[in-house]
Amino acid sequence: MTAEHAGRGPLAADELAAVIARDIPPGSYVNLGIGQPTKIADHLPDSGDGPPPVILHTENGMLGMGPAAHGGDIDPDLTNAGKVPVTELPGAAYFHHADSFAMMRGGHLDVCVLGAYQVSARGDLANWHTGEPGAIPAVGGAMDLAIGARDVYVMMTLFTPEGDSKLVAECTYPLTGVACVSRAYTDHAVFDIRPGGVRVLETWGITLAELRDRVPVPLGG
Amino acid sequence: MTAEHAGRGPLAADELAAVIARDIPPGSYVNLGIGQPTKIADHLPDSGDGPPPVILHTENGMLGMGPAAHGGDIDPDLTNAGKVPVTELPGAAYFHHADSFAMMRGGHLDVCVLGAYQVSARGDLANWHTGEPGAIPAVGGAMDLAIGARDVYVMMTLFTPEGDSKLVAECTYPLTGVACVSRAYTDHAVFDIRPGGVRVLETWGITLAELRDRVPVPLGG
Amino acid sequence: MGRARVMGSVDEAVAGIEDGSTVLVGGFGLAGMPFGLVDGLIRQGAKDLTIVSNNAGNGDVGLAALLAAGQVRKVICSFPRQADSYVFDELYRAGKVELELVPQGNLAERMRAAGAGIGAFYCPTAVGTPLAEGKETREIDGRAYVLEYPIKAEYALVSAHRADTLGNLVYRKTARNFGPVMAAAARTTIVQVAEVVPAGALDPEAVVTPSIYVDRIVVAR
Amino acid sequence: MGRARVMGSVDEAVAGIEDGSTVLVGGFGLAGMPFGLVDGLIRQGAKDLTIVSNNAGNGDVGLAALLAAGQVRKVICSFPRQADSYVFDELYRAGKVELELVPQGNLAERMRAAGAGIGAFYCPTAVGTPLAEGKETREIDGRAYVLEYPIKAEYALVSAHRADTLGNLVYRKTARNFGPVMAAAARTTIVQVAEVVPAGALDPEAVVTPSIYVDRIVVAR
Repeated sequence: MTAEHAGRGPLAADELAAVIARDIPPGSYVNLGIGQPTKIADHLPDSGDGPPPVILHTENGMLGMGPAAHGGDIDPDLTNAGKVPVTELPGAAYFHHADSFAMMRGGHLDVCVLGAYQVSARGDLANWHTGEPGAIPAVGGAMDLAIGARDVYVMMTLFTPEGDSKLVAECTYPLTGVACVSRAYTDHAVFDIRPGGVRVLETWGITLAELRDRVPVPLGG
Repeated sequence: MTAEHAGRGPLAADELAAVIARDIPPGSYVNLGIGQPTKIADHLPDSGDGPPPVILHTENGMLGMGPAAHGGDIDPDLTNAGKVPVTELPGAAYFHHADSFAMMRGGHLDVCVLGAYQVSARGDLANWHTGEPGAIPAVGGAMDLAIGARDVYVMMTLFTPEGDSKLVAECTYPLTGVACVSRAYTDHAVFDIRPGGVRVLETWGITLAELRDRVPVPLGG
Repeated sequence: MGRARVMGSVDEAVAGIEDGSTVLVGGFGLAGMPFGLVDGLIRQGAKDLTIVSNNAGNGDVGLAALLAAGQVRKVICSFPRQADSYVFDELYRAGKVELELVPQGNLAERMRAAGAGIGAFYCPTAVGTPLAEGKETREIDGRAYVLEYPIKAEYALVSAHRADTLGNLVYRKTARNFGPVMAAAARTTIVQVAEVVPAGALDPEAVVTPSIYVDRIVVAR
Repeated sequence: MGRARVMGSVDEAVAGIEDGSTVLVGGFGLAGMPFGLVDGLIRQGAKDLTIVSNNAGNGDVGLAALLAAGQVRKVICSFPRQADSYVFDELYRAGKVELELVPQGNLAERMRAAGAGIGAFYCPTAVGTPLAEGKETREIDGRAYVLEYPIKAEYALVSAHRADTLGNLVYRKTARNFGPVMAAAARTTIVQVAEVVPAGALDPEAVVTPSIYVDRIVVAR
């Protein structure tokens, strides 16, 4: 059963980040992709004096990453994958790039959250390249995360500025990974993507019926 | 030109160890196989207060291995590949087994010294298995060392108790590695093994002419 | 796999190991052998096990006792035959235990591949030897390689020196050996340690096994 | 490669890098970037270089300055396009530098393979994407993989935190990133450090790059 919240607007990015944070099981090892997904860290439950509820991985070689660093806490040797200065939590560990990506590719991360240009009905992900002539491609660790984490969540707006759905029957942008996305979290709805089809778990500012009109993918409720 | 020392007997094991130690270039990274080759460590030049002239690798995860441990220095967590308690020199480093064998197989060791049942004229090595029915085979790290070190030296007696040469045209025992041995150090002679053929560098208790009679391999002088 | 748990007893730590499991057992000879966990596995009684370890037991303790208890169907190891491997020797000669002999570096690298998501790899070790018979080979850049597959496992039993409460591990000297590789290769990793310390008590630069690879921790000898 | 040498100046440290060399350059963004060595390479003047690094230069410094100096024929990297990668962008669009885009995990693992003697490996990353086009694929145990080959190099330029006089290295926080992998993959590894300490001053349990992988050390910023 889809939980519809049609009597309000779509989620702001921070609200969406909070929704994703709520769905990450406590005790998980999580990689938050660069850009929007880094906001999720601000919404994870506070650890108080105990161990952090979720342990963050950053592919440039760290488990136990803490919040962004500010002022005197900034250390140029300690950044996240987006090259933003961060901090270290108790129980952190550093490792080199081959070990870090072995961790990702070996299926040890519970969840990663990535941005996307498009997600297809079977969970294909396109998030690294627009394919436009003249665009300089950059892939970073996206393809490794896409095939490595047990659950790959996508965080994106559902529609392009032109109003086209980014949840599509088939991706038209170059792929990052095949059949890898299990959840698409968008400002208008959360989509659960399984081999049996796509189900809408929750909506904001739109009804399931309206979604079915605007998203070119069969949607279960 | 072969240096002949025919007016004396063959080398004792300790003398042979000293000959090999003499030929290991200063500054080398060296793995000494279990059994007889461990004796070579006793004949490496003394480091005095400086860095060790040769840095010893042990495949169970250490560079900078020191001499055998005795009495109160024995630590069950610190052994060589033969499970003998050893010591640690200043500048040592520990690593896990995959890293240790990556070091070996990646061609980073300058020299390893292994025992052998047989060595062939093209440098094939047989040292892990007699091939006898009922024998329980054990290979350890021998095959990794055989293909990994830049120079693979063999330390063995030249003749079996029955008087057969262990330097042979073709190995009859199961192989450890193909065309991998560059030097065979034996109690009677040192053989340099190159693609162009085998040369005798030095003899003890035997002349080059006598060697040519007893060793079924063309021998250059 | 989520967060590691500190267990109250060895018996709790090894609970649930199913008959027919593949179990990686750390240690090189006695150094790093998880005696407490292996004794727990004997009490637990799981049968038809495939044991992956460097050796096949020494004397009457550890793996030798597990073998004597009739719980082991197959041993995958590099060096079964030792002066005091009489328990294995007898079972093997009686056809009561199967042996897969693997060069030590392949043992380590195949487990590393399992942990790192590698499907298979071309390996220079054992080319041209009986241990490569029947395996796919390929020449790459003028050198011959054998194709080797990962060794995956349901469980790893590992001995480390200290764990923190999150599950980060440090080892002692050459007792590190296979521990870190096995911890990453198994679905469930069970670790015995001399001491559990608070998160933050281990130097993040010196953590060898990050907590993500550890499922259960118990203090044991 | 024998013993590491502590060099008196950056210019001595980078001497002899030949035109046409492949040079691995550490760092992830600015963290771990060996600025001193790259500046030395600019003064040294080697041309037609293939540079392997995660990024393709930031602003006008480091790799960007090397690119601007016209010394680079080809860049192998995962993430060239950044807010301040205008030097690379312009050269690339003008057809003056070639780009091989590699997923970050493949970049790390391919260098790891070079250091570890692996001939090639089947990798789950990039399957079904444009970055796997033209590459050999294989299904293993029901999963698709792409065959990837090692990235070998003549030189690595790495920044570490401290070296001992033998060449053992430790790093700081996420500045570790590609350093250890590159040090093992190159024929000649040149390392800049903040400080050189006596052999024995680094904890052998915490050495990250063992001395065997290091050829030249210089104190530089």
